[in-house]
Amino acid sequence: MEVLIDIVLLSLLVATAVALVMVRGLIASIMLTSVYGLLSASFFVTMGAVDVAFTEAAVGAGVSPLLLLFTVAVIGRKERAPEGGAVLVKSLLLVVVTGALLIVGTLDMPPFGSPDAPAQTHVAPYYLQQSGAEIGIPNVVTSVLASYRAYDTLGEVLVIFTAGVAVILILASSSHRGSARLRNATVPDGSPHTILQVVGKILIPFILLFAFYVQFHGEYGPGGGFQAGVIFASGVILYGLLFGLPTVCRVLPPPVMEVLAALGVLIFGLTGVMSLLNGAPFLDYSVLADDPVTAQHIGIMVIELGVGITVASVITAIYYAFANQLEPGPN
Amino acid sequence: MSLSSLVFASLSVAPLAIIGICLSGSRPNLREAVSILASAILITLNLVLLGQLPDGAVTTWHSGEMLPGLRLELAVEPLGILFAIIASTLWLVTVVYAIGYMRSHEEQNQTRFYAFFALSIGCVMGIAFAGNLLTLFLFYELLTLSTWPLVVHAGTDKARQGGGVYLGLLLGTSVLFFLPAIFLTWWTAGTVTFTPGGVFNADTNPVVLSVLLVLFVFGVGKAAMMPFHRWLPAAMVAPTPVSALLHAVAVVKAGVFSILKIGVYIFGLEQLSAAESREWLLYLAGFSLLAASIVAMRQDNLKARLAYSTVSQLAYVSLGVLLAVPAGVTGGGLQIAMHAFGKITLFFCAGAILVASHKTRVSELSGLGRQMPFTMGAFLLASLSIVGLPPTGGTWSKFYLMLGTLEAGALLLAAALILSSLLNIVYLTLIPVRAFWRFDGRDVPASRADIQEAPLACCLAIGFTATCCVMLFLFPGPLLTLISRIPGAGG
Amino acid sequence: MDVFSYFNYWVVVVLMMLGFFIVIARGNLVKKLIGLNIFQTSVFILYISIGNVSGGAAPILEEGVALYSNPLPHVLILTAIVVGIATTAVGLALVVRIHAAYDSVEESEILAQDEPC
Amino acid sequence: MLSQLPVLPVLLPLIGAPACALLRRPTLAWVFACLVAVLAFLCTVSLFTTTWQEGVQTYALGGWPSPWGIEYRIDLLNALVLLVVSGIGAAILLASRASVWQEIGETRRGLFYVACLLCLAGLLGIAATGDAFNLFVFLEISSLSTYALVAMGPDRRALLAAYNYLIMGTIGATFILIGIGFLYMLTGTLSMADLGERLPAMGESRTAFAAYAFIVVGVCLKLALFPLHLWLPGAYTRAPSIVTVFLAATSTKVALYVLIRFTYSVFHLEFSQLAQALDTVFIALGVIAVFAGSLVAIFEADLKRGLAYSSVAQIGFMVIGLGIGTVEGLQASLIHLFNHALMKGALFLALAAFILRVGSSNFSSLRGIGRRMPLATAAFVLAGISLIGIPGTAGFISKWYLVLAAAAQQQWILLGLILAGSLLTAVYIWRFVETAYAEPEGDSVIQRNEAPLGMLLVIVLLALLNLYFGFDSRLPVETAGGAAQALLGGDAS
Repeated sequence: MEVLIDIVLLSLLVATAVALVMVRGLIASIMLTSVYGLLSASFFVTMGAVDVAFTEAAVGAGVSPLLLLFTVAVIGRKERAPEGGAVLVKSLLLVVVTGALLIVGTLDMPPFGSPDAPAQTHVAPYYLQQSGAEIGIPNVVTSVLASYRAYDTLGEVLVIFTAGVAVILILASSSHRGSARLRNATVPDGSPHTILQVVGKILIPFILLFAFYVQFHGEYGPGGGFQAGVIFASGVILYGLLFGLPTVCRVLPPPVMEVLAALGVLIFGLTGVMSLLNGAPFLDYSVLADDPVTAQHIGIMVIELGVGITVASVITAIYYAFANQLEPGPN
Repeated sequence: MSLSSLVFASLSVAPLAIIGICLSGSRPNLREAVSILASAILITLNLVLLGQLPDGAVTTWHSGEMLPGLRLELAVEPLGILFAIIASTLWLVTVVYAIGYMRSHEEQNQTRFYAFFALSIGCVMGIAFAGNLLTLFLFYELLTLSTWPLVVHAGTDKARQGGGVYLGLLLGTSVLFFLPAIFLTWWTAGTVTFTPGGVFNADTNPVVLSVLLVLFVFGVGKAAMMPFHRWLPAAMVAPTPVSALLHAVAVVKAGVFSILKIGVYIFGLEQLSAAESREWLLYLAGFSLLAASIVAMRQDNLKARLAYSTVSQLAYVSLGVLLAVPAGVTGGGLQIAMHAFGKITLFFCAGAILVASHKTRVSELSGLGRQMPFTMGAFLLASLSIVGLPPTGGTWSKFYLMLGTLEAGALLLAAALILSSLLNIVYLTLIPVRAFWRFDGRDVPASRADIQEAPLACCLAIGFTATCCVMLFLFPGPLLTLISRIPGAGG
Repeated sequence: MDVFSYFNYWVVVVLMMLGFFIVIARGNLVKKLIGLNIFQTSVFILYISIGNVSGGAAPILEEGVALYSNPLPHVLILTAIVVGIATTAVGLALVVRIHAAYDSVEESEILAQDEPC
Repeated sequence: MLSQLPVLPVLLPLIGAPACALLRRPTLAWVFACLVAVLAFLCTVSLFTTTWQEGVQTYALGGWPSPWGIEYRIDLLNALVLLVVSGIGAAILLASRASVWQEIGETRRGLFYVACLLCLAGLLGIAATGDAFNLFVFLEISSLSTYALVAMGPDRRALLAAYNYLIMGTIGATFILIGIGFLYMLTGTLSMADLGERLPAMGESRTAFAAYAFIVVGVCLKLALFPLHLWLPGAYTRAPSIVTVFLAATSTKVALYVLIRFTYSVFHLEFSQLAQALDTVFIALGVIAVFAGSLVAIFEADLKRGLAYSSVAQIGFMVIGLGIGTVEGLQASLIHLFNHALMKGALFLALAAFILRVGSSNFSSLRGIGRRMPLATAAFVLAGISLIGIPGTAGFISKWYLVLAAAAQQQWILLGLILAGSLLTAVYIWRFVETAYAEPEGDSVIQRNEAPLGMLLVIVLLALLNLYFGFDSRLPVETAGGAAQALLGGDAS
């Protein structure tokens, strides 16, 4: 049964990818991307990777198509016919060679799904067996993410922070006129989407509430700071789409988002520095409380909070930056 | 003063002079006085060094190791002192000459000119006192770089083009041949320090020695061995005092000096004669000196003719070293000195003619002897020295070189030397002869009344060097004594 | 199961190469980013496949469950997804600015406007 | 605090970047960024001396030992690269003010410095970490910030250059990710030290080969090794001047480090049968890079672009050293890594000063720059001479060891090619000298207008360091020797 689902999902994935290669026009491409994200999220579920599936659904089928749509709204949806001739031949050749190398590489691999593969026997068992005692939370993914490999996660938060800085740097017009306009703008009267606005007003509180649930339930089930941040941000974005950019900017002004983004990283980083100041290695939570397991709990809670804050505010800030392009300023 | 502080003092004269020159840039008289004072001090220092000259090569200073077995080294030995004294003396003379030349020619950027001039001399001192190949190489390259602004002094496109060839060939040969040669020497012998009798073991592979010799001879591009001689004529775009510096004092002498030093202190005469490539390099040198003479005959531009004459005369030195016999080395050493005084006189004359009459072509010089008898007289003396006829110093160098070829049993080369001297007479000595005694019977041009002798400073310089040519014939004793102390040259 | 043991990886390779192909063969700057997205997502699928254990449960500790899938690739891919979206965001921001500067997002049209940069 | 030393150089800019984002005033951001970078440099110096005296320093992040947690494992190689990156990074930030104030709009300056710190943190993180996946994460931090920094260039072509770099860079990073995935599949571990132990035990495996191939291609994209260099000239030319200095002096160095680390510490290629073939490939690509890069540089009309191609060529030299495959070769490669950072740092920084004063890096507008900015020009020439490899400069030491390594393997043709490549360097450096000291066009009188003091000091300092390390080369030579010995000799000393 599992094999069957597997085959079906993989076939669908291939079909989507092939369609992406064939299709012309950006809107269609974006929709297919979104489908691809959803399908891969489903595939991750069948593979037992629920946390990843959650994230992929939020990002691959949510944020990423959204950003693409914003871009297309600015630049238009047309796509020229693909290049033929030499470019095509060269690309095909490169792809075939790379693919062949990959196939050759797979030949000496341990079989798919084998429990005896080195990946399953070397480091991972330690996490599965010890994390219960050492960290004391059921979700092993969260244990690894937030404690064993917390430094990677700090890097991840920094990547997101960097993306925020980069997008603002790239999109900010040379003066701050854009965001000043945002702050001073008034709510537009009489929006045409009354039904959507009403439904939205009902939905948004639940979305935000769900975000908090995901944030703090991450230790027990799938979820965590990153997913929570994405969900929170999508609530904000929904609000912005329905009621206009100026409204949402008055609630959550862009400069505040920038400060929050930095603060989230700092919360994470300074937690690590706390350990450092107490003579323990960076990000060693054991100094946070007397009982090591409690200390792990506190540490994970705090850094997940940092992750959530940064992710939510960076995604919101990126949304602002893109949406700002949609309504060209006086210059 | 101790030996090492003397060497340091000698090396630091030029940099100090540059500072002085730059500071006094706005006051020409003071600036030139600084130059003259500096050169006078340098001569004195070098003469004191000569007085204290120890036997063999004595290392006076060395740095920490830059690379295993490689460091900067300074040393005092007879050949270096000889070179240093010649260079510093001619610096003084050239500065005096340049005062007259540059002022009456109204050249631009004179401060830059004098500063780089001093810098070049500083590099020459470095070459003269280099204690190993690496130090030699460093100053050698610095010399190339510091003379480049002098070559392109005029700033015209033609000057830049000439400067490009100049730099390209000199840097190219040194990076492609000289540097690998140093590397190979270090690789084979484990040291690059100048050692009397050479650095190689008796059982060194002769093939390696052959390769090394070829690399060195071509790598020292400043020695202008054909086919890497083109930079010399190209550098003729420079003002005349610079040409004098390039062709008599600094650059070309640095080249043949390096060859001589490498032959004596890196190979040693024994190993040198073991290298098989020596044979055909000898003939290349022979060819070089003949071919350059023939090319020189065809040049109408006076400076170009002198340039090719230099190519030819430099080959004499290379030939002397490559003979690998004591008389050859003695002849080579003498040739460095004699040619320096002879050729600088010729260039001074060429400059004087340019300043006084604005003539640059040989064919225009007929009859000029009546307007500029002093200059032309000096020209005659100097050309005799180049040819190697009494009563000039050139006689001695040619004599020893001839002796060397006979000692080595290379009769063909002896014939080449004689032939070349004959050619010299045709293309050099005939110039002043025609200037004094015209053969074509036409009348002297009408503008002759405008032409007078060159400025006093120029004439002073010309007079001094021409006199030296004669004095060196009459009193070669001290020079010979000094040269005989070079290992391998001793009788 | 034997045939299937590599089939999964091969399909992933095909997916990756389809994405890679879009990146290098297409001239539309947005399409390239979409291709990059597909390429990266396919690599995620590879990682998750590595972590798969036949019959393993999601790695959330429960009483009575002995076989879990490998949590480590999941952690890595969580990070990699973030990296992917970050890259996409920066890339799209650049595309928006390029469009403002050149009034086109087609590589060939843009290159025709400038001497090569 | 001494036990925390390995993590501090990375941590300072890492935490410093978000803190810097909180500072609203650009001047303050600049001062803060400089402070952080200098502190990081001081920590690196201390870390370097500790490593030098006491050997490998390990540091378990989060208190979890490798392979379960992420570990920093600083040996001489790491320490050397960290020293170069943080030193040059600090110097450049200190010198950056005038140039940044001219080229970057007022509202962007603050975030510009945040991005600089992020880039620095990313590069240092790559150079310090002992975990393959952690390396990927930090690679992305540095890459993303670099894309943004390149896009800040004054010309619209900067945007395109940044986009191209983003596409190529991301393909490279994804290739590395694939490689790491394969490695994990084979061994079940991500720690590089652990990988190094478990991989050889696997024997020759096609998966390992594919993993290596993908990592090498990915890293070479970042390294801009010919023929994967296409993004580099555009990015270097169009980026703001300061960013170019930063990239040229640090980014490719780190990429080279990654290549060396994976080749020798993870895959232990020296024991593999493939080694011979790969060495040949590296040497061939390196030689082509040297000649192709130099030839293009010779004919470029724009000095900045010329120097960018020169970087392609110099990377070629480093890869040749790697390809020779002996301790000497590797040592030469590392020495050149060190020296080249100094040379290109000085060259591009001096160029930034020219652009600041003249407004263009075109040869035609640089005529007479030697009289306008005598000190900066002199420093440029000095660094250029070092780039050629004239004795007495740091460049000579690099070339010397490279030639030595080639000679020890009896590769005489290669030796000749290396020398010929150096000669090509001389040609394009000389072109600049000629232009710089030529008379300016027309009769325009040249005003003396030297670079701002802070910038000038750093330029002159870097140029003088080129001279210093030409005479006292113990630091790079002995460190590189020790690192190469440890990598190839097998025993971690």
